Amino acid sequence: MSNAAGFPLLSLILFTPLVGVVLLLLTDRRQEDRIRWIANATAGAGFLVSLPLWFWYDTQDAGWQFVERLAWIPSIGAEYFLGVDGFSALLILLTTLMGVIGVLSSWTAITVRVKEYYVFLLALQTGMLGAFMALDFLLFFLFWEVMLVPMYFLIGIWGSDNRLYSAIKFFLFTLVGSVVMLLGILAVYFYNHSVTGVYTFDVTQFHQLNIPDGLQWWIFLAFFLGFAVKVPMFPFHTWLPDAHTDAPTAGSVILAAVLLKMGTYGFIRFSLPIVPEATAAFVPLVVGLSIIGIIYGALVAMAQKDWKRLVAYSSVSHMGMVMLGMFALTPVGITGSIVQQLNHGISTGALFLIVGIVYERRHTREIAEYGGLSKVMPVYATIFLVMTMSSIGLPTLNGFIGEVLILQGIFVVSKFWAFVAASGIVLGAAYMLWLYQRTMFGNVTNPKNEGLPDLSMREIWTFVPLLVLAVWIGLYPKPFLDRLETSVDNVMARVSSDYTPRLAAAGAQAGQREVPSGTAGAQAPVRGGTR
Amino acid sequence: MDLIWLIPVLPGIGAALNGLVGVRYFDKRTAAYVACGTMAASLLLSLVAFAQLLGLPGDERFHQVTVAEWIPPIPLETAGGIGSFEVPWAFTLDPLSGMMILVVTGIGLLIHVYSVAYMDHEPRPAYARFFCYLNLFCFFMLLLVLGSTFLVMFVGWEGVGLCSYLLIGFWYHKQSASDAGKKAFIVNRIGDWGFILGIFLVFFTFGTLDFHAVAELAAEMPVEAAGMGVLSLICLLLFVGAIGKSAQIPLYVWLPDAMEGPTPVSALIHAATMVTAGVYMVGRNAVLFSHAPMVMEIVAIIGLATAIMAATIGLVQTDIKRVLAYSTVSQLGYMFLATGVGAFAAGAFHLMTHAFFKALLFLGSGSVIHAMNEEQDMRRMGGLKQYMPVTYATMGIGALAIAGVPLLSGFFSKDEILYRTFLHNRLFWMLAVVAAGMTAFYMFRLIFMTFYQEYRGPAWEGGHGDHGEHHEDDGGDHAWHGPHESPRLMTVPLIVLAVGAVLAGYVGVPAALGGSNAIEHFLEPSFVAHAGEGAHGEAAHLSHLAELGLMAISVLIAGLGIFLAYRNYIQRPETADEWAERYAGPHRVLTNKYYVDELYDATFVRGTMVGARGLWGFDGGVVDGAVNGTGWTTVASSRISHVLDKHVVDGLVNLVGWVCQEGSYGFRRVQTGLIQNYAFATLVGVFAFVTWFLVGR
Amino acid sequence: MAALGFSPSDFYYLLPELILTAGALLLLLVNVIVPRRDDLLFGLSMGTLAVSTLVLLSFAGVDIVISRGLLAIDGFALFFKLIFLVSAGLTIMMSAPYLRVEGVRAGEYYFLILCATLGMMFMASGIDLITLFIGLETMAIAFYILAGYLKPSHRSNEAAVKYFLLGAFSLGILLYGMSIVYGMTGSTRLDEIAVALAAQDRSLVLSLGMILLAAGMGFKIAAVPFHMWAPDVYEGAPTPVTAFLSVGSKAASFAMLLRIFIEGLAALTPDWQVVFAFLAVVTMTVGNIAAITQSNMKRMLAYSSIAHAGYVLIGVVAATERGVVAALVYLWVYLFMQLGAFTVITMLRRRDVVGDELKDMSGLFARSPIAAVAMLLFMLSLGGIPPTAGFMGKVWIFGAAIDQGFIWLAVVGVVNSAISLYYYLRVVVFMFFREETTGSEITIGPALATALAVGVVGTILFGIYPQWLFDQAQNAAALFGSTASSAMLR
Amino acid sequence: MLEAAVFYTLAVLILGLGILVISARSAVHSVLFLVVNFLLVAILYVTLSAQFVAVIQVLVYAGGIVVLYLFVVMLVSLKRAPEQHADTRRLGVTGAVLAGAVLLEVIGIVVSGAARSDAPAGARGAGVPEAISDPMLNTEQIGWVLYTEYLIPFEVASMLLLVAMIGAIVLAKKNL
Amino acid sequence: MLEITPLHYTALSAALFIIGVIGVLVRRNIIIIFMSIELILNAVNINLVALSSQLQNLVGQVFVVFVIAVAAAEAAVGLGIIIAFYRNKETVNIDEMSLMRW
Repeated sequence: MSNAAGFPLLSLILFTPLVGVVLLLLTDRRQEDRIRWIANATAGAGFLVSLPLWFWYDTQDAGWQFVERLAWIPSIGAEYFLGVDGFSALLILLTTLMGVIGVLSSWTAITVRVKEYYVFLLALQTGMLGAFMALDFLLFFLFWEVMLVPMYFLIGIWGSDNRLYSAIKFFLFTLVGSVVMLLGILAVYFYNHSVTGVYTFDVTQFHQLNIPDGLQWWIFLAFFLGFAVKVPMFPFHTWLPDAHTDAPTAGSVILAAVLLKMGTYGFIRFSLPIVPEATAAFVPLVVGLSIIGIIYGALVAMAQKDWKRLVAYSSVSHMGMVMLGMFALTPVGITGSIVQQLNHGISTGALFLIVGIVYERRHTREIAEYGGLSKVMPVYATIFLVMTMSSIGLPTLNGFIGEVLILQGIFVVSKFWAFVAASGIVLGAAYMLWLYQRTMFGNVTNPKNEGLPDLSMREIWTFVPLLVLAVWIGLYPKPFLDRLETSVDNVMARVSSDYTPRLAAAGAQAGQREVPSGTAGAQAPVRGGTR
Repeated sequence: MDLIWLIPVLPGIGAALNGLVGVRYFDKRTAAYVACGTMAASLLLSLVAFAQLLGLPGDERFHQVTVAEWIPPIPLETAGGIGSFEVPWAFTLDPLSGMMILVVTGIGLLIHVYSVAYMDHEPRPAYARFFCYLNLFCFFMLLLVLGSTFLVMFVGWEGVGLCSYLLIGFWYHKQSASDAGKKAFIVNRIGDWGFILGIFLVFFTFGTLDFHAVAELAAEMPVEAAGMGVLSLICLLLFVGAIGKSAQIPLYVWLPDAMEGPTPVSALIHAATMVTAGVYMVGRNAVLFSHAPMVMEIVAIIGLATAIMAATIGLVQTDIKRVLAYSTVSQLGYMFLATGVGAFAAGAFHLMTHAFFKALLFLGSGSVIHAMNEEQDMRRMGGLKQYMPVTYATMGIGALAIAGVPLLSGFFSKDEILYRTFLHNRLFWMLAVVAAGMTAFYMFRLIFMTFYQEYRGPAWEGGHGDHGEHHEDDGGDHAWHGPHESPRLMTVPLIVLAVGAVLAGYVGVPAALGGSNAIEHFLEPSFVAHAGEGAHGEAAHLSHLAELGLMAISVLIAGLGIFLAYRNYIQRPETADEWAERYAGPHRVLTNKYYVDELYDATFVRGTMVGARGLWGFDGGVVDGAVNGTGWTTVASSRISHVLDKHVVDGLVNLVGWVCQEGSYGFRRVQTGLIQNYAFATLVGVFAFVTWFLVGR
Repeated sequence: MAALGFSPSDFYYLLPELILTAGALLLLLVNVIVPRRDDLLFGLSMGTLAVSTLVLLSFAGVDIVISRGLLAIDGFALFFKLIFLVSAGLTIMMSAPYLRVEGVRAGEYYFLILCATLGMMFMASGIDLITLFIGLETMAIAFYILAGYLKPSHRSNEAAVKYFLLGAFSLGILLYGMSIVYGMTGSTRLDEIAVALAAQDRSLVLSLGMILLAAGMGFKIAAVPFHMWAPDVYEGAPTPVTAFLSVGSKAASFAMLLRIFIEGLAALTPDWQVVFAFLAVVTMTVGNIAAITQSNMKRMLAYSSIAHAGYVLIGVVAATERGVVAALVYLWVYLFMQLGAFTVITMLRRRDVVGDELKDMSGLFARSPIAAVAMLLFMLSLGGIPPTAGFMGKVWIFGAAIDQGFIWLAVVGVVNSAISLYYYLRVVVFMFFREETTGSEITIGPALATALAVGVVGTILFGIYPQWLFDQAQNAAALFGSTASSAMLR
Repeated sequence: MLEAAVFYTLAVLILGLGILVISARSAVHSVLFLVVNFLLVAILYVTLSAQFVAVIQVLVYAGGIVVLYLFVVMLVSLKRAPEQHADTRRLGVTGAVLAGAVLLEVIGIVVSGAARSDAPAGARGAGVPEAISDPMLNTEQIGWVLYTEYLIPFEVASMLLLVAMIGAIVLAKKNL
Repeated sequence: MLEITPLHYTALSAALFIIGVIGVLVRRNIIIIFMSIELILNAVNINLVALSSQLQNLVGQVFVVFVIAVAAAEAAVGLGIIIAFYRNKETVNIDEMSLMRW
């Protein structure tokens, strides 16, 4: 554990948005432009200060980095304990980037209660960042719950038609999951005390526990409920379409890009390493639900008439894919799962921005209201196309890397699962292309669409980072994958006792890595190999 | 040769330029120059690389270049222990890919040039967009061809699918065009599903994705003659991918529809290059396939069946491009037949010759369509010979080539296939010969209906014919002055291709005709694991005389086909209709393409949509409803809860929700405001506890 | 002097109570001598509370038994007395403007508040059934009067009648239970009771006594099914009184309950654990579910307060030091959030608006952003959302339950806290999402502002940095728990 | 024997009067029955050698509280019969039945408890003076206990009474 | 039967207690309900005195003194409340006291 920065970098990242909140609170609510500038500047600053996480991150250090540790509530052993590994560093970067994009995309979309809007948006940012940084379980939970409130307001105040319903549904759904998760946290906490005699919420300590099987099951289920609702996994997903549909654009973007990652982050950070045996035991359940989610989400998406709802259901499908890779419990699968989380953030985030742009112009999300937009908004159509392709996993774009790794990861575990899951890709192409066709192609049949202006420069800039990332990850994902190496290895070392982390392996047999492991396959002729 | 990675990248740069800048700022000339320039540079590089390859000794013609890491190594369990999942951006130049890059860049360049004129009437942004897509396609196609691992090939594989989608739907305002694009993409995806699973299985089995390494490893495994082993499974899955991409039964349905795209696109993508990717891929994995004889058999059968089925459909089509499309499907079937019987080189040879004459035919048809003001129905053409002699001549050459008329390229490659098929299975051979006859028939039917007979097309200003028709097509925004020969930029590529269609066959003159079958020997190293190792299945041989006999038979059959076409469409044009009446049933089946589209629509498409709608209803009604019911949310929206009441029966959660809501009102109802009832409640509590302790303890 | 039953040091340790008494009496005098000087009375009562608090704080760390074993001056008592004094102070702060609007006299009102506080303090200190009972009645009688203080108001009258009748009825039950315990042990002192009980077998008679005691205390803490007075009384009583009732009275009753059951009836722990576990479950569930359809703020908060009693009961059920700490922590944070919420409701009471209906909260954010944001905080805290104090309270409560293996109880608890969010958020919906407004402008006077500030600071401070609170609660429970656990070990 | 006779007589009278109190039509009658009841209870105390409590019972209850009741009954000059309006949701009869059930349970418990160990095994509180049957001594003893041991509660009780006094004034006075 | 044990007193007390409870539950005149509560308190007192006598322990009687004091206080306050209520509503019928409910 170390802090390469030498100063509390994570705290700086964490509290930059709060500084913006304070500044906004001090600003007169009528000076809307000034408010917008402040919010944008804060979000931009937030992104800039998070950049060192990319450049200063040491891929050769398997421990936690940029660690900060202060006493918080000594009497129950809770600490202000922040630190990142490659996984959380990437998610933090994604969060700060999405923060910028979300704030920027709201410039003209939000015209009422501007001040409060940005206050909530920035507060949400802090909550999300904190959850990704916290290495103290209680602190994590605190941030986890803190996120709910701003999001609730974002949906509830600035949302569309059915916003109150969606907002409360979002809130309660997540809450039910997370309070049960809290019980799981407490159970780990007390178990740790009974073993070590120390009261602590230190996650790194929990990562070393060997909890007895029966208790593991319960803890896993408690965690599962909390995280699965957030992901959302198949039977717990119904809040998502509503929340997405009714949230304002930036809300949807952040919800899809970052908030959903909380669930998967939780699984990888907590469920897998803390209760590895239970995780292994529940693989069939989780994988089953994931596969159902993939197919089900895709099929339901296909039936949608509402553009945003369609994208929302595609989220269900994609997140099923993420879960599938994770519960392959193979390094490739988990790596793919993490990459796919980033990808989902990028592509689905962009898709929501895309919907938001026409929604802002036309105030309807009915797919049938559109058609032939390629003609009036060519730039828009192009970006949409790229993001559609990214979403359906076209090679050279980001989605492909994730899907391939996930499917390869699950394939070595079970051919059947991979067969079924891969068919989700076909369906994914079907609903996305159909959507694209219905909205972009054909002639402009609706006279209201004739005068739609193409993207403004500001709007283009909200997409540029996402496009760059999509291509970057698609063509050269190595920097990302390198950063994930130790994270994945640490998790793998927990879930599989005979796993040798790459860093250690490289150290042991320096330079002998070129030996193609394939030769092993040749020596032992393979028979089907289904496990 | 180390610069081969530039071969795909150059068109990629062209695409990027045209796409990012061109659509907004380039005028037509610049866009065209950028596109053609990059293609030309790419062709040049290919030629140099190919020359260098030729300069190497026969068994060293293998060169691999790794540009960068793509997916860095990640440990992963494989059948043989912990492997390392690792994919570099690596490119391989060997005889097979060398031949392919020449075909792709060569024909690609010609088609680019042709398009400069053909697409001239498009508005400026669309023009740049078109060239962007076309360049992008070449980029992906070259990636596919050069990629030295399965995944890199898959990148190109999917990429060409995307470009195909974009180009088919280029005129996106046409519903049919965008439908066709979507159909192509999705059907291809089904194939890709198999392909990617095959790739996973390859990795799982061999621990690597490198073609060369896989081939070497596979070569050491026993041939799975007896049953379906893992190699067979791999091959089967890979072949599913090939079926999708190369439009074989049952996934061929997208290709005829793909003719909605601009004609140069049909020529480049749906005739010369992309659709042959499946054949190429099977050839790439020749070692794998040759270890899975059962799958080979399947490949052969599917290829043959496709060849016949498509040929039969081609007999009655009236859309000029659709005839060519079915012809393409049929020819692709031939190629698979070749690979299926183990004649990988023959398949690749036919692939190359086919690229020439089919591109030629498509471009020629494009020229005709251009001349006819976007008319594609052959029944509205006729007698065009006099208006456009160059097109007529070049297309004629193409038709002769495809029909297998001796001394043209098609003859050599097709006969090689037929010969090898004969060696493998005589029944296959007979059927293949019949298909060849049908090919000859419908190709000449096309030529005759288009260029001979009377002019049946629409009238033009000041011209003859008075049955003017209203045209929906807005392509003719300028006045049409009747059929005319196409501009130089279009005819030159036609001529070049015609020359190619004549000469391309001479690289593979069979021994029976005194040749050395150079192409086969050149390609052979690509189909075996270790250079220098003899090819498989060379045991059976026929004498040169027998081989010549077979050639004669196939030439005769082709001649018969041409003759029938001549009789039906030149001598007695009415025969065609008579036949159609006499065999009304089969004719209807054929014109409706065996109703396969309808079948798919009714089963898969509709089934999926019904399923999807059903699930949505389920989602909204039950899963969602179940949750809504949980009281808290219900109250928020009483209307929804009202609807919900109907769903109460559905599930326990729902019931809980209802109980919860009613519970709230229930508890309130207990709160009567009457003090004595409150005291009563207290008493109830006491009574309950006392009884509990009395009874239970 | 010991023979007399008291010593001067006894009076020293009773100084906070004495000051309170003296202040109350002085208040009566001043009320008569200088009439209509509400500000003076306000200052006097606040001063009394402040001095009493200061003196009380000087007893930190003291752990002795005085008055021949009737009163314990220990950390536990100190902790609760602080709760009472702070809540009394906040109540008086919100009362001042409220009384002005209602147009009723303040003198006797403040006197009664101080006397109720006095009673509570004896409930926290008493370790003898008679003392506890007298303290309880002092508090209760003061509250009976306070509930009916708005004499022209039908609702206030009715609240008083209901509270009084049911209170007296439950007092009978409680006393009957006490008499049985006395009969079985021959003593009213909790330590002696514990010793006597430890020496004898469990019998049904004892169980009966225990049940009656539980029922009597259940009434005071408003546990289902002894809760039914609460919604009506909370709704009818003057808002500040309701606030005080829901915080002070509840905390005092819990103090007494903890004393009696954990200290006195330690030998019966398994028996009353099941009783309280059952009570906790039904209390939480009924409280929360009934609250979701309420349209009156005070009534809703009454049900919510019932539910909160259920949460605290989980801590009681755990019956360990951790459980007691949890209960203490919870009651302490509950003080801030509940009083804060009532401060906002008090704020809404204006000449032309009663202000306690849910719809009166409409558009509060537009009218008074500070009040609305504060209310948001209180609602979230009541619902247990971090980073508010309510979350920390819940962590302790559920932690205590899990620690003792009452996982099912914890599950019921968390599910309930999720349900509760539904109606808390309903308030938020009205405040933030609705536009229409009712009544005249809202003005926040200094007293209300202070009360609000204390509530907000408490809610946030103990949510973000609760270390101080946890230390105090642990001290309190440790001193207390030492006697309890020794008795529990038997 | 005599003790038993006295007890049973008193018990029957006390219970009977109790029933009359709760069943009398008129409030005034109820109050009168209550007085008699209180007096009988005082006699019961005497038989239990609790003379001081008996005296208090007479003074405070019969002398003070009941008079107060009577006073209020008179004050509340009823314009209509008080029990005319009856709410149908009231569970009066059910309540009575339930109360009877509780009574049976309680008596059952007490009897069974007595059967097992014929008297509650009470331990006398340490330092608590024994009750002495001499009436004068009883008073003195109680006084001693009240003013030494229970001094603080006694003081608190005085505050309680003050509160009640103030409260009664606040509530009953017309315009305060 | 003939030997009078504390059990007898306890039974008497219980019976009186329940009579009071029934009174509380069935009567509609608030004043009579109050009187029923007095019966309950008396029942408690009987119990305490009997136990005190049986235990030879004066605390029970001291307890009774306090209970009587509290009863007096309650009576004063309770009747005050009734008067205040009566002023407003002109009734002492408990069933007309359900303004606040649900």
